[in-house]
Amino acid sequence: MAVEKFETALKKLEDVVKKLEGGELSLDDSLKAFEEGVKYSAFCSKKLNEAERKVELLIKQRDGSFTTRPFEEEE
Amino acid sequence: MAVEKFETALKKLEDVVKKLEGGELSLDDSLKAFEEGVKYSAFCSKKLNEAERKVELLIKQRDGSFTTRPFEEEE
Amino acid sequence: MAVEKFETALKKLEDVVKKLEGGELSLDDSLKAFEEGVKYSAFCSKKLNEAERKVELLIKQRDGSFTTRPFEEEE
Amino acid sequence: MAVEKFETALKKLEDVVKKLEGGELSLDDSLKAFEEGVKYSAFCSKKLNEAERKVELLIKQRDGSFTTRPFEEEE
Amino acid sequence: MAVEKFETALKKLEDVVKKLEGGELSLDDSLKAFEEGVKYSAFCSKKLNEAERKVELLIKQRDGSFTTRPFEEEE
Amino acid sequence: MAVEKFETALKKLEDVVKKLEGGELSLDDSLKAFEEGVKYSAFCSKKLNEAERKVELLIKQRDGSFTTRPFEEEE
Amino acid sequence: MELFKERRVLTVSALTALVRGLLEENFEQVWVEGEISNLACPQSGHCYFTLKDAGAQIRCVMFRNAARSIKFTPKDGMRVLLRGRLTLFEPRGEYQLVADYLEPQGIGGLQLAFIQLKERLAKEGLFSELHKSEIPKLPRKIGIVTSPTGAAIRDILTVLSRRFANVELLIAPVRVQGEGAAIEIASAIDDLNRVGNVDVMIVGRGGGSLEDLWAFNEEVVARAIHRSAVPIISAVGHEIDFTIADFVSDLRAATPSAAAELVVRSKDELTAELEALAHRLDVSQLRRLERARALVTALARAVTDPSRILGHLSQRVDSLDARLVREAGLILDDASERIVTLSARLARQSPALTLERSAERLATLSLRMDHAMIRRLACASESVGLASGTLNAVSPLATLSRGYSIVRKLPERSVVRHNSQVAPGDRLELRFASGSALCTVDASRGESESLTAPPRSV
Repeated sequence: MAVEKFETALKKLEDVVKKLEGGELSLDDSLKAFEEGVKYSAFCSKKLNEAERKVELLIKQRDGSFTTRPFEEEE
Repeated sequence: MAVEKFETALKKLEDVVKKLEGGELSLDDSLKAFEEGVKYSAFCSKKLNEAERKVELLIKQRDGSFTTRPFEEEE
Repeated sequence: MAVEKFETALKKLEDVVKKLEGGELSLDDSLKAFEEGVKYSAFCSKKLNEAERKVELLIKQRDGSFTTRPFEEEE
Repeated sequence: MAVEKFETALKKLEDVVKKLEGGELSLDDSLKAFEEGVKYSAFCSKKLNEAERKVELLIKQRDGSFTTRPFEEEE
Repeated sequence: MAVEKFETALKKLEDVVKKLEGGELSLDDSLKAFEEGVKYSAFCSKKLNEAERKVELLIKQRDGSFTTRPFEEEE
Repeated sequence: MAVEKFETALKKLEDVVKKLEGGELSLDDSLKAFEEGVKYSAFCSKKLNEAERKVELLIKQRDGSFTTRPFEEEE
Repeated sequence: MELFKERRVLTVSALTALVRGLLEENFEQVWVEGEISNLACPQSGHCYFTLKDAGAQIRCVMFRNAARSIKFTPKDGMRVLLRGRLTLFEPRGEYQLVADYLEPQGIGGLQLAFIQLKERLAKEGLFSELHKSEIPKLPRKIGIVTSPTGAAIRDILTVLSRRFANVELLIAPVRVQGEGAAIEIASAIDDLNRVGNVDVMIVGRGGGSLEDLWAFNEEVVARAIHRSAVPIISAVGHEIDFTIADFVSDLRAATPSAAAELVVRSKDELTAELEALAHRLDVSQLRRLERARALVTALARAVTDPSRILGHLSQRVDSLDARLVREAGLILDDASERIVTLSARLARQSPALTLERSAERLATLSLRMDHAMIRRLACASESVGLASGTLNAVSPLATLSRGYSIVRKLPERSVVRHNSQVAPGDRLELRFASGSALCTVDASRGESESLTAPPRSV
């Protein structure tokens, strides 16, 4: 799942929630669903955290020091 | 019975109990039924214990440290 | 009689007792009947004892160590 | 008379006694009758003794040790 | 007179006694009758003794040792 | 992007903003777009602030080549 | 006018304002030829005069700025060409011309040449909008084709420094009037294209007479402008001075100052725009993250912990297990009870009792048998004893013991009752009460005394 996309994981999380809410699962399946749900929600949270950190960082960098680090060097 | 599912075992346990309660079994058959019932009951208990442990672990993981253990490594 | 079932033996014991209680037997026959009755009664007692021991054992096993001896290995 | 039954023997003994008591027999006949009667009486006694011993044994067996000597081995 | 029956002998003895008591016999005849009577009397006594001995023996045998000499072997 | 023109960058920034506001991007894509947007905005900012004030005269040499020299307003 | 066909009452002011609007709208810029009269130039710097011809006259005003721009001094009776707009001086209800340009009459040759060139180039398409390129919003380097000493460069530098300090200017110095000026301007445009590395170019000069501006009406300049890959803003003279260069350039500015303004839009404006975009950028991304966060949080909350289900199941298993164990106990108890009951009944049927009764009966029978037999023997014995006793009692041996003997003749052993039955020599046997004797007859005698037996008593 390393290369999983956020949206895919979110979709899967949603599917898991639907399955769980459907209530028709066997013990094993609901355990698996729970496990998956936990994984997907953790993954999504992690991705969001990363995204938030990145956005924050980018905003800080942009607002802070345009001059110290020329933009072009990153290209 | 290694791959027995919990629900199947529970159903079988229930059947065994009903058969025993029906009172139509011979002593030998009711002994066999009891033995089976004990096995199913133990199996169900074991499965439930495992499931509980797993759920606990998952909840701990989820609540605790999404960040310390990256999700991807488990894949 | 080794493969005699408990119920069959119990039934035979009952028949023997009824025959004896009918009082129409000759000495030889009543002796034989009594002998049979004693055998059946002993057999039933033995079967019952075995059954009780087995039930006790199963309960002890179940209560004791679900975890040390996985259920599946017995299969 | 080996296969004589106890009841038959007892009956015959009774007949002998009645004949003897009737006093109509010649000496020889009554001697013969007596001889027969003695035999019947002895036979009955023997049968009774045997029966008593057997009953004692059975009761002892039943009350004592069902377990030490499995029932099936006697078959 | 070897096969003479006890009762016949006793009857003859009694007849002899009656003839002798009738007194009609010559000395010689009465002597003869007497001699006969003595014979009959002796025969009867002998028979009686034999019978008594036999009865004693049978009773002794019966009461004594039913077990040592099984009844059936005499058959 | 070193030679990117201010207008192009501003236009691209505007495009990025519109794409983001359209809300159809995946998280990753929106992050990428945001990153780009930040770069464009930083670039524009830099461009707005960067250029030094320089006034020069283009001098045509006698051999047809050109040089420049600072322009003094007093000239 | 159509507007007033219906009866519509207006105030004087309203009507006047309406008329003023019509005038100003329709006569925004007019060229008028006439003779100046009643000229008055008071201290304020504004000029007031009347323009007339043979048939009419118009009041004219030239405000201070415009008046300052004209290079000659107007005098009454001077024939002039005037450019201006019509307006209405409301307090007096008079219409008047506000002149912004004034030139003396009599330059007709240049004017004709200008018109002719303009028509030709227009026909060629040099003025087409298709050829005009966009002026960069933030030019990094601006080329300026003008006189390094003219008013134009000073005005441009003034505006640029006020609007936007940070820009590079490359001035291609040219003469802007006089002989050869047009050639210089044209080659400077080419030079800047070649070596200037500029983003935009301003080509122009300050205001002047038509003659002064003439270089910008020459074809060589028009062609150079048209050729230029770098966008060009023409900035020649003042607002009223239209040149060929103005028509062919990508953008026309009325003055060099205006050109500078156009080239560099307000930095504040750009900054504001940029900031607005950056803000929108941030906001849209942050909102997106917020939305995603809310969704994830809601979904994560919806991933229900199965512990409750597990609890239910556990309870169910426990309950079943309890029933299982109880049932096993009941089954065993039931079986046990049945066995105990049957065993007890069996025990009551033990043959021991029967045996005892049988033994008793047997003993009785044996005893009766013995008794019967013994009685039988005793009876026989009695009979034998009685008969034997009686026999003894009647035994003939008693007679013999009284002395009688019985004689028998041998060998036939016939009893001898008469002497005649014997002869000497016969052998006789004598029987006594006890024992006997053998004798031989010696003699036989007959008839001796016979014995008669006495009568028998009872």
